[in-house]
Amino acid sequence: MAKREYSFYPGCSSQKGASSSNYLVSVQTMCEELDIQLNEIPDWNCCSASIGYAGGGELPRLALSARNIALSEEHNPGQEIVATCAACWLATRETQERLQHDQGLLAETNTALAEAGLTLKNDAPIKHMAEVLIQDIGYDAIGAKVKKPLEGIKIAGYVGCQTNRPFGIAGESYENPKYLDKLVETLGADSIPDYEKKVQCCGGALAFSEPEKSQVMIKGIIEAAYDHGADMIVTPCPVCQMNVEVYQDQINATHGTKFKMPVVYYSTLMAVAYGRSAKDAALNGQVIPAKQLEALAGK
Amino acid sequence: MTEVVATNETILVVGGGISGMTAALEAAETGKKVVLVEKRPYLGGRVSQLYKYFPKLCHPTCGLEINQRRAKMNPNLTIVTMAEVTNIEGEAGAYTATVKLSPRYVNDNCTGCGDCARAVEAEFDDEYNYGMSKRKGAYLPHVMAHPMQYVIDPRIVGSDDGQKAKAACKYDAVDLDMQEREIKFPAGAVIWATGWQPYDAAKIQPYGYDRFDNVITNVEFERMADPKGPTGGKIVRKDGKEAKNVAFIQCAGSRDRNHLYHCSRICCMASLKQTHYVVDAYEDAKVTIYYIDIRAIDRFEDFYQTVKAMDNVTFVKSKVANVITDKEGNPICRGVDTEGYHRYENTHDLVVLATGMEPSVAKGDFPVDIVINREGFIEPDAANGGVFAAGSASDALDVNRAVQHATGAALKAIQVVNRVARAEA
Amino acid sequence: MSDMNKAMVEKYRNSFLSEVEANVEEGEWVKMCMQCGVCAGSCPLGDAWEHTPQKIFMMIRAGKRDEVLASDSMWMCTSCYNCIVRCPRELPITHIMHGLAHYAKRLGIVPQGQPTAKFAQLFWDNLIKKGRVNELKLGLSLYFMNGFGEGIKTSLKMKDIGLGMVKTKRMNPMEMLGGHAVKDLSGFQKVIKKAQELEEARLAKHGA
Amino acid sequence: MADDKKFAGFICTGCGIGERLDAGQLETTAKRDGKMATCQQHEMLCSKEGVQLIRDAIDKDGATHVMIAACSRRAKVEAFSFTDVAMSRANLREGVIWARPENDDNQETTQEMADDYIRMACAEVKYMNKPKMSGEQALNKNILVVGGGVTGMTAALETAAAGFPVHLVEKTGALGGWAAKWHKRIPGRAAADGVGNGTNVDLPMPMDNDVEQMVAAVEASELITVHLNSTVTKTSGAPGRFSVDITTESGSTATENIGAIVQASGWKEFDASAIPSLGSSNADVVSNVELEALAKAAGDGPIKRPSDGKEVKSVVFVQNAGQASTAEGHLPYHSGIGDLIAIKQAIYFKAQNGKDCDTTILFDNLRTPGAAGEDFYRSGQQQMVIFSKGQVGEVTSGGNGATVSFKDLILDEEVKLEADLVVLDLGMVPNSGPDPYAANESQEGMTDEEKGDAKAAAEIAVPIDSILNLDYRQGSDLPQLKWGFTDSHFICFPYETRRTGIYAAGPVRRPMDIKQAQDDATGAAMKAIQAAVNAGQGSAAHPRVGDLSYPSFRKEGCTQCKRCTVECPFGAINEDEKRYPMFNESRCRRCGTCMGACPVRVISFENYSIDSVGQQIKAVDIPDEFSEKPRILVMACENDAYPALDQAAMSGQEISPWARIIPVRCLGSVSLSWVTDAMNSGYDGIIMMGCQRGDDYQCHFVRGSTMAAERMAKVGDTLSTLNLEPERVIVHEVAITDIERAPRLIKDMEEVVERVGMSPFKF
Repeated sequence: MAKREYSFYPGCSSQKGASSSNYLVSVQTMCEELDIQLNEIPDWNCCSASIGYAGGGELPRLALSARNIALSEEHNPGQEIVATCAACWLATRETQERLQHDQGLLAETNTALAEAGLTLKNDAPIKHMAEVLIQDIGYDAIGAKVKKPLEGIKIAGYVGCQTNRPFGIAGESYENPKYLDKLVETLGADSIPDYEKKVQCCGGALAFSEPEKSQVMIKGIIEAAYDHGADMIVTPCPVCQMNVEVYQDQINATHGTKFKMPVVYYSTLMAVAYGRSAKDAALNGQVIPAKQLEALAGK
Repeated sequence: MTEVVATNETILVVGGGISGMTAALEAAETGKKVVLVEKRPYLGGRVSQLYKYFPKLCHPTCGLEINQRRAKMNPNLTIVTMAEVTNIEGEAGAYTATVKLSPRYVNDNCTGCGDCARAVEAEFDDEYNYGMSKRKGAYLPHVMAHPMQYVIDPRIVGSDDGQKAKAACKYDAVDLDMQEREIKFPAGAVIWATGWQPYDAAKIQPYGYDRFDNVITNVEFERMADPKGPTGGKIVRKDGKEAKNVAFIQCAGSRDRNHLYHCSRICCMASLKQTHYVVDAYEDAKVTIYYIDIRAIDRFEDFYQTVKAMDNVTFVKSKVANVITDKEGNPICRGVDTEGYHRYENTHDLVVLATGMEPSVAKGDFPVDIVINREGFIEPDAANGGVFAAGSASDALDVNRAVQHATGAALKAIQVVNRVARAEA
Repeated sequence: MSDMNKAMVEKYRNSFLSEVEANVEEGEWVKMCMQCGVCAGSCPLGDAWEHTPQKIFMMIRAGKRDEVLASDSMWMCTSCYNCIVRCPRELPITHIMHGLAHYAKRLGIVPQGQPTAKFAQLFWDNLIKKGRVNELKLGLSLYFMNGFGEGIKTSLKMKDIGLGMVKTKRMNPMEMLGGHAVKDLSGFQKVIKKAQELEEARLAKHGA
Repeated sequence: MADDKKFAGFICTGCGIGERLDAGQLETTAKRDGKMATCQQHEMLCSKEGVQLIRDAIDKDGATHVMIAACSRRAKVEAFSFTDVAMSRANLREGVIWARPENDDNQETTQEMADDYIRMACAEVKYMNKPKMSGEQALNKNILVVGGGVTGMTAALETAAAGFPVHLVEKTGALGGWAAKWHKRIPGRAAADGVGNGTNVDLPMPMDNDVEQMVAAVEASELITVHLNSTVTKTSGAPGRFSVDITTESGSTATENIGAIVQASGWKEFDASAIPSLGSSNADVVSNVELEALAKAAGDGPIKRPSDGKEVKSVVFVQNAGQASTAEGHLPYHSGIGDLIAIKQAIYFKAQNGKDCDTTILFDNLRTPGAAGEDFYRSGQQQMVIFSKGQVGEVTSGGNGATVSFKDLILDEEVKLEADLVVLDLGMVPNSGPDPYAANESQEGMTDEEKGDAKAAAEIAVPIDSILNLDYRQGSDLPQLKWGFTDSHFICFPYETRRTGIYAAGPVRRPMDIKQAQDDATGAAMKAIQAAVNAGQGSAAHPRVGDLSYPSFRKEGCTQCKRCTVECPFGAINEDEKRYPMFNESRCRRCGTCMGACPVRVISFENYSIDSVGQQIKAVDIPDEFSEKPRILVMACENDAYPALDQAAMSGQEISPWARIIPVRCLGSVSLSWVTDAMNSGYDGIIMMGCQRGDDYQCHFVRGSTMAAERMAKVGDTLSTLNLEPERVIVHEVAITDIERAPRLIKDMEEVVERVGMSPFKF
């Protein structure tokens, strides 16, 4: 298989010492195994993650993502842009589409970008890493690399919001996407196809400002996973991962629950299934350890 | 198989549902030669699958019986079933139609005695009941089917069952060697009456039709109410529980840019009608209708008022956001009543999706040049030449409007063939 | 009342709908709502909304300007996009909610102490400073946004979470000292500034 | 002439008939009891050879009367189509072997059933004749269209396009009707293929009014004769030979021979004075019709309000004014198009008075159905028209013009909205003539005193002008189904009226807009042309197209009781100057209600008569009182009850072995004499199965089923005089879907007989 190259937009949370730095580690491991080369967009900036709206108007927010696309087009020409973070992917793709449909806004955006000597062509395809896996690599190729099937592990596929809406993965429904389940099965684990909270919002955007409200939603997500006998939850979104994982103690304190549900990235699962070390799989990044995966990785 | 004898004064009617039958019969009863081409093995289309009509709550098969009798008696009318028009070439007054005939594997010798069906063992989903029951591999599509001839399912043709069917027939009516064939014949004018199909409810993901047993469509519910239907007329769920608390979700697919742009017109009235089924079946029935606008157009208004006045019927102005189920499989409708903002999570026994009407022929699949709108319905246009839409191929229409429209279409076609006749005279 | 707010009231005396159409991101969609309520029912945080999106659209048409703009409701949006994908009229509801929030912010009529309004502003300020978000600073500034006393309480409450994150190297206390930034920071800031100016100019033209 | 008759019987032994029944005995029965000159068996009578056997008997042996004993008369119709002879069919398959269990215990009764059906079919055919044309026919291609609005003009143009001449009669001095007054039209089409969703996409907008072009086309047509300032002052005759007096305002009358008629008499605006709370006395409260005039007067400039000529800056549309309401004096129905009109008119304001003109539509349920409707709603929204779900309380004067008080149902609050102008969505009232049956129906159940009051009230009331001035025994105009709409079966057969050859079209039939009216007019023109063609051939109109028989009567027996002329559901029968009935063949639908009405049994059809049924009843072999084999006569409507019984047998249901079922054209054709004859000849029970009657009648002949029920209500007296229990005779409403119920009803009668005992009248 020839090496695949993508222009990579890691996003703020993937940076070293940031909340999903573990995501990046496992993604890098996964890409090594799948012969994917990620060329980071030089000097990328924050996308404002659909929360910058109080301070930033429409055009400034569009300009953020436009700058990233323009940088990619300049430095990684001809390469599809790939993001691992749902919010990054969404903001970038949304910007691209809005500017494709509104020539006036596009002109203004380019005027702004010119201040930094940039021009936006706006035609580089923008993908989520999940699309790369499903559409470019395919389940068969993903499965072929499995060295340690995740046998006996029951995993709830939690897709969340922004990886799923409004764009989602081609061929999947907004209400009942199945690709995480398929991936889980491909890696040899047991999926929970009728996990009813797979697209429930975790309230990530309001986790800081309205913690009580978002934690009620998180509680439902974890509870349903337990109801289905899940050993862990897998997600493609760094906001979801963090939100669902790290507040469990608080939720336990508030609601009297006894949650201790590991929440992992698909890339973590893949790194383990591909026989890589716990470190390569970033299992040390779990606030709630995924013990079954640790055991498997340690074998 | 029926021989098609046609000239440029012949009217070709495509589709044998209520609109096509009406157009064909009105023209034939005015002395015109008509060829009626129907894709199914029988006439009547969707109407034959309805239990009652709104607003009279009378039975569609009553009118169907009259129309079928008209068809049986009329020497001007040639009916070709299991046939699809694949191409129409030419111009008004001089068309050539190409028609693909699918094998019925049963010839005109069939007396309708049913020996073949008794001999055959294989069973398949019954299309007539939208797959809610099974039928044999040799079958009469329904008890009023016209032509009253059995059909052999192609899936048993090469099997023992096929041989059993053949052996059982005393009249040499089973012909397993029948092949698909193509015929071409002339026509002066074409009436396009291919009608509609229920919108694929599985595409309306928030309602979980593909996930929940107790979310069904209005066309399925209609079969359920019919004593000839899969439940013998009982309003029950798949698990056998009586469905006394029934929700109707209007605009399931209609008025929705995710699905059908148009309002399907009939679904409000259909749900009001089906409310009667529930209320008539159970004394302690409870019906909830979730709607955006109730469109009981003009003369149907009092039908709405009657249902509205029922104590056990609730109208909620709300497009249901989504349906979930509880552990017993009871569907729960979630949403907001927009009249005054009331959030609800209502548990029902059964949810009926008032699915809309989608044109039967997909936009790109017309075998003839024709002007269509964005919904895929045929627009009247001079560019259509001698091709005229009838009934629901032209818009989402209820039966009376479809019949009205089809009657007009018959005259449009007659105008063309009369011009041909005058030119040839 | 801010000057801008006064000017807008004056200009769009009769039609709040027109005001929204001209000044709010994706505001031109508001007129297309057919009041089905699917957005209201689909919102995961629905209970928290005093006015649901669909009701806000009706209020806009009914000219309830102050009630809408001073409302807490649109700040409840979690950007989950449920409403957008289900809306039968394709209204970009999430964006309209963001747009209304932003417009209210510009006009200076956000409810006192609205936490998301504060957080969203902090987030923006944070990212503009370095071009990338500094999660730690963002978090801390957030905890202290309601004053020092509240901040300490919140910090203590969040202490365990912070510890967990630090332990797993998903939070770096050293970030306080600097942290990640774009290299062409001045270029970045110029782009954003220009974008702000262009938008101001456009709206001023509408607003004139 | 009896001497010319030659009877031939045929018995099919296929489909199990030969195995289940003794065909030899059936043949004997046909010859001995049925008096068939010949009787042949065939193992598959519907096959080519079988049919040829019959054909040969007719062509070579000169058979004139053919009895076919095989499957139901509903099956193999095309095969057994011998239009040149009289034919009857004995139903041995669905009617006997499929309806009875196959075992030895039942063999005897099953064979008896079959023998009886053979006897009955033989008796029936014996009293039938092949219908011959009366000779009074000639093709008259002239079509009369009454009403020169869009509907009438369309009907005229479409008729002419098919090559049929038209007389178009218009009451006023100009063609065009209401539509000529409209500023613009509802577009009536959906967005074009390829148009997407959006806030500024190419959606249909109000269309230019093209009525002038229509008028020009009508005037240019060589086949259309326009009669302006004219009304129809007399219509006599029948389809194919209507004689119509067209009288001008000045009093001159032309008489035209007409084949068939389209009545396109249109509609009237609902009288707003019935809804005073909506401010109808305020000059700045106008109807949607009045607004068209204001908009038209404004040209493309700003619309001004009536009171002071001020340019309108705010307008409120109050939908459903006095419509869809059960309140006294309101319309129980709805125009159905009022919301489309309001959108159209709101767009006038946006286009002519400026984008900032406030336009609010207060609706209850927005009725914009179909593809075109929903796109026009979007179109209005794109133009910034405000739609509010509101319940209007009242419209008061004050403020700038008028104030509308309403409850905003979404925001759940009471609102007062001031506007320069208020537009009321008023309903459309059909412009029908007087309903011939209105007096009868409203007086049902009244005391004499009340009837007197009603009569007095009727005398004071302004009489409604007749549209057609029919010279018919049963009144001057088309009967009305509901609320003034002049149709009779508006779901399955929307054009059917109760006057053959006269078809209503446009808003007189149901409220509709221009596009629908044009479609509707085209359909009505189709029916009129068809009626003219069929009348020219002596063939009946729907639903018995192709039936060449017609009612005839023996004048010498007639007592001039007038029951036939009164009870005919289609007003087909007039009275001549000597007060004998005049049947008007081409007005007749061949239902036989007249035959059922006639107390002296003088009315008959060639192929359906007192004898053709009465002799079947008599042909049944009645076992003696002690045999414990009762006989139950079932007379079943051939369209619904009979097919239900057929389908019951096809679905494996049993039918009582005691039943002898006779299909009748309509329960209305059932003569009381058949019932008394049956009782006298020893039947133990009689069941009549007809269609639902009443407001939502399902009887295809409209009143047939009702008439039968009324007549049979009196049969109890007759039974009492015979000392028979009244429950031996019963009338049931049976639908075609009553597959399970219909056999059960016969079973119920078995139980009745068991309870009250066998008839003492067995000989």
